[in-house]
Amino acid sequence: MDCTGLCETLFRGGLDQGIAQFISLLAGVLLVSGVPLVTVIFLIWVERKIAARIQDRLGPNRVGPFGLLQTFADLIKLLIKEDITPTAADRLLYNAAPLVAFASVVLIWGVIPYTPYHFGADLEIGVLYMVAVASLGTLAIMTAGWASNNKYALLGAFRVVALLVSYEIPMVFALLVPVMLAGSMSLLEIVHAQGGMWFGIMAPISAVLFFISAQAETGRAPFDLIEAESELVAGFNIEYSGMKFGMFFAAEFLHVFTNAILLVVFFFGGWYGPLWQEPLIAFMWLGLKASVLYFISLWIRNTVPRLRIDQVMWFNWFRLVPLSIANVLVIATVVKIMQLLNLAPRNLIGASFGEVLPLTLVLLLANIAMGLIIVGQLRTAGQTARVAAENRASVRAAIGD
Amino acid sequence: MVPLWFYLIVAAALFCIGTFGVLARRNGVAVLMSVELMLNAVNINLVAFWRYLTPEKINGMAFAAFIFVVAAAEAAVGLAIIISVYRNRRSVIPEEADTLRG
Amino acid sequence: MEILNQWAFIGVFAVAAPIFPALPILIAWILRPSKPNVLKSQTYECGVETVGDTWVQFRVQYYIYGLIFLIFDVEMVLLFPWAMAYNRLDAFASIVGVIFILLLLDGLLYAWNKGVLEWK
Amino acid sequence: MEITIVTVAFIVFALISLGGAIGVVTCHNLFRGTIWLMVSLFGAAGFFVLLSAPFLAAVQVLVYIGAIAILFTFAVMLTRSISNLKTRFTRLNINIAAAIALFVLLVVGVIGPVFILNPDLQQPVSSVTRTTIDLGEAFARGNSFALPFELASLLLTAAMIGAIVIARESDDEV
Repeated sequence: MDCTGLCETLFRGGLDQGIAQFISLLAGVLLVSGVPLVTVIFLIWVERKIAARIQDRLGPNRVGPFGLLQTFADLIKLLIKEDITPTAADRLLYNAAPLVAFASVVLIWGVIPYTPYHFGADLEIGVLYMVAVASLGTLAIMTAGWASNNKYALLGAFRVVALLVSYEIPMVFALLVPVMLAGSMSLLEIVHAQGGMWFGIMAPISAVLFFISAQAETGRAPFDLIEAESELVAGFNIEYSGMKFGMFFAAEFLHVFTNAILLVVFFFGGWYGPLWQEPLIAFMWLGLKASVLYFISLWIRNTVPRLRIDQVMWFNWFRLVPLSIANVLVIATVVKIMQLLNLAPRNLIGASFGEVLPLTLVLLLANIAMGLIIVGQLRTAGQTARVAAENRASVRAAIGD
Repeated sequence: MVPLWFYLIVAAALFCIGTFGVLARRNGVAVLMSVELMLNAVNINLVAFWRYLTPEKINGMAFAAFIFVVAAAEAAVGLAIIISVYRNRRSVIPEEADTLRG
Repeated sequence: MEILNQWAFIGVFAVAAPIFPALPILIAWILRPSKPNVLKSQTYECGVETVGDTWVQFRVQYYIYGLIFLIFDVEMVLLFPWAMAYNRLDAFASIVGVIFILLLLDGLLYAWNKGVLEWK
Repeated sequence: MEITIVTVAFIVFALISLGGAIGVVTCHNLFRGTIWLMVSLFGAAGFFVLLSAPFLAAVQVLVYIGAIAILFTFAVMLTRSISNLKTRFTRLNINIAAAIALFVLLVVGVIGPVFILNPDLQQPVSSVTRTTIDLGEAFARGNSFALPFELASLLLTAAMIGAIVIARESDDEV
C-alpha cells in the first residue's frame, strides 16, 4: 500500500508504517463521514422550515436564532426518551436494523467525489457499489418489520419492500446511461466525463427517471406509503421508539440529500461550474446544485397528495420500467450511430464543449421526442380516466343518488 | 497474497456445510438456502483459480458471472415450486411432495 | 496495490459506519429512563389486544414482485460491464445489447399480459 | 508466513462466511436463516475483493443481499414454515458424518496433494490485467462470450416466466 500525505508525515515522525497507514485511513473515514453527519442535523431544520413556509406556517422559531437549535433540542429529547422493546420482538435483529439502515446511507458517501482531489475511495465499480450498499437499506426495513413481531409492522415492511424493489429497476436502468456515456463506473471519471457537457442535458429523461425513483426510494410524497399513518398505523417502524426510531428518521433525511448529491454527480456535472478549479469552490458548486435539487424534492413532497399503492405500482411497472428500458435502447443506438459517423468522440473524458456538441444536440432531440410521446400518452390516459369519472358521476346524478 | 489453498479449504468447508444442509434439513426453503451456499463455494473456487492460475484470461470472471445467473434462476424457480407445493399440500417438506411416485 | 488501497478505505468505512448510529443509541441507553412493565412492552396495535399470530398468511403477489425484480436485477448487473465497454466497441455490441434487452422485455410483456403486475 | 493486512482480512472473511453458513444450516427460525445466509454471502463478497474481482463482489451483494434475500424472506412468510416444523433435521448423525467425511476426503485427497504440497500453485502467476471493462468487451464480442451472454438473458426470461406460471394462483381460483 502506498503511503503519502498524512501517512507520510506520521511515518516520518517515527510511527510504524502500518499504524501510520491505519491512522491516515481512519482520519479519511472520519473526514468523509463527517460531511453527511453534520449535514443531516441541519437538513432536518431546513426541511421543517421549508415545509412550514409552503404550508403558510412559521416552523421552528423558538430555540436559537430562526429555530436553528431546534434539532439539537429534539436530539436531547430523543436521548432521554424511554426506549421500549416489545417482549415479542427478536431482540438481536430488532436492535441491528436501525444501525444497518443508517449505515447503508452513510456508506454511499464513501465513493462520492467532493472535488477532483477529495473523495473517500475511487472504486472501479463505484456505481454498482452505490446501488449495492443502498439495497442493504431494503433488507434493514424487512428485518425491522419482521423483528418487531407486529402485524402492522410486518405488513408495512412487505409493502415498502415491494415498492422499493420495484422502483430500483428504473433507477438502475437510468444509471446505465451515464455509465455508457462515460465508459466507466467510477464516480470520479463520470464527473470528469461531464467536463464538456452535463449528462443531464444529453439525457434529461434518465435524470428525471432517477429523480422520480429516488423520490420513491426515500419514501417521499407522492410515494410516502412507507409512513402512511392513516393506512398502516406507522409502517415498519411502528414498534420503534426513542433513539432507534430517530435513526430510521435520520437515515431517511440523509438519504434524500444523498440522492440529490448523486443526481448532481451522475447528471449535473458534479463539481463543475464556473471557476471550478479551486477545490473549495468546486465543493461549493456540488453543494449548491444538490441543495437546489433537494429543494425541488421538498417542494414536490409538500405539494402533491399521496398515491394509493396500486397506482404507485401501476405507474412503475407500466410506465417507468418500459420507459427506462426504451431510454437505454434509444441512447445506445444514437450514440453508436454518431460514433460510427465520427460525429461523437469515443471518450468523453477530456472532450471539449465543441467536440460533444453534435452528440448533445442529437441526444437532446431524441430525448425531446421520447418526452413528447410520454406526455401525449399520459395526457390520453388522464383524459380517459377523467371521462370515465364524469360518466360515473352523471350516471349517479341520473339515479338521483 | 495468501496461498491458493487457503481459499480452497474455505470453499471446501462451505461446500460441505451446504451439502449437510441439503441432506439434513427438512424444510424446503432451508434446502434451497444450502444449495445457494454450495453454489457460492463453487464460485469462490472458480474465482480463486482464475486469480492464481490464469489471471490473463477473462474466462474465470465470465464464468463466475454466469453462475450468478444460474443461482438467481434456481432460487426463483425453486422457491416458486416450494410455494406452489405448499399451497396445494400445506407442507414444505420435500419428501412429502411424492404424488408422482408410483 | 493501489486498488486494494481504495478497498482498505471502504473496509475501514464499513466497520466505522454502524458505529455512528450506535453511538447515540448507546448514549441514550445510559441517559434514558427504563421502567418497562407488562402493558408497555406489549405489541402495539393502537390499544387493541393482539389476536393470534403475527404470521398472517401473505399473498403470493409479493413473491412475484420480488421474483421479477430479481430477474431484472441480474440482467441489469450483466449490462453494466457492457455499458462500460460500449464506447470501445463496434456496431455489433449494440446489436448484442439490444437483443439482450429485448429478450428481457419478453418476460415483462408476459407478466403484463397475465396481469400479475397489477396490485389487487 | 508474515501477517499482512490481506491475511487478516482473509481470516475475518473466512470466519464471517463459515459462521454464517453454520448459522444457515442450524438455525431454527428461517427468517434468521436468511439473515445468516446474507452474512455468509457477504463474507464471500469480501473474498472476491481480495481476489481482485470487485465487480463480482458488487454483484454478489447486489444480487444476493439485494434481491435473493428479499425473495427468500417473502417465501418464508408465504410458507409459514416456522409454525409447522418442529424437527429441523432428518438422519442428523449420518448426515454430519457424511459432510465431515466429504470435507476430509476433499482436503486429504485433492487439496492436500495437489495444492498444499505443490509450491508452484501457491502464489499467483502474475498480477491481474483483466478488469470489469474487459468483461464487458468479452460479453459483446462474437468470438468471445456474446452467445453465452444472450443465453443468460434467455435463461433468466425463461426462469421468470416459469416461476410466474408456477407461483401464480390459477385463474379460476381468483
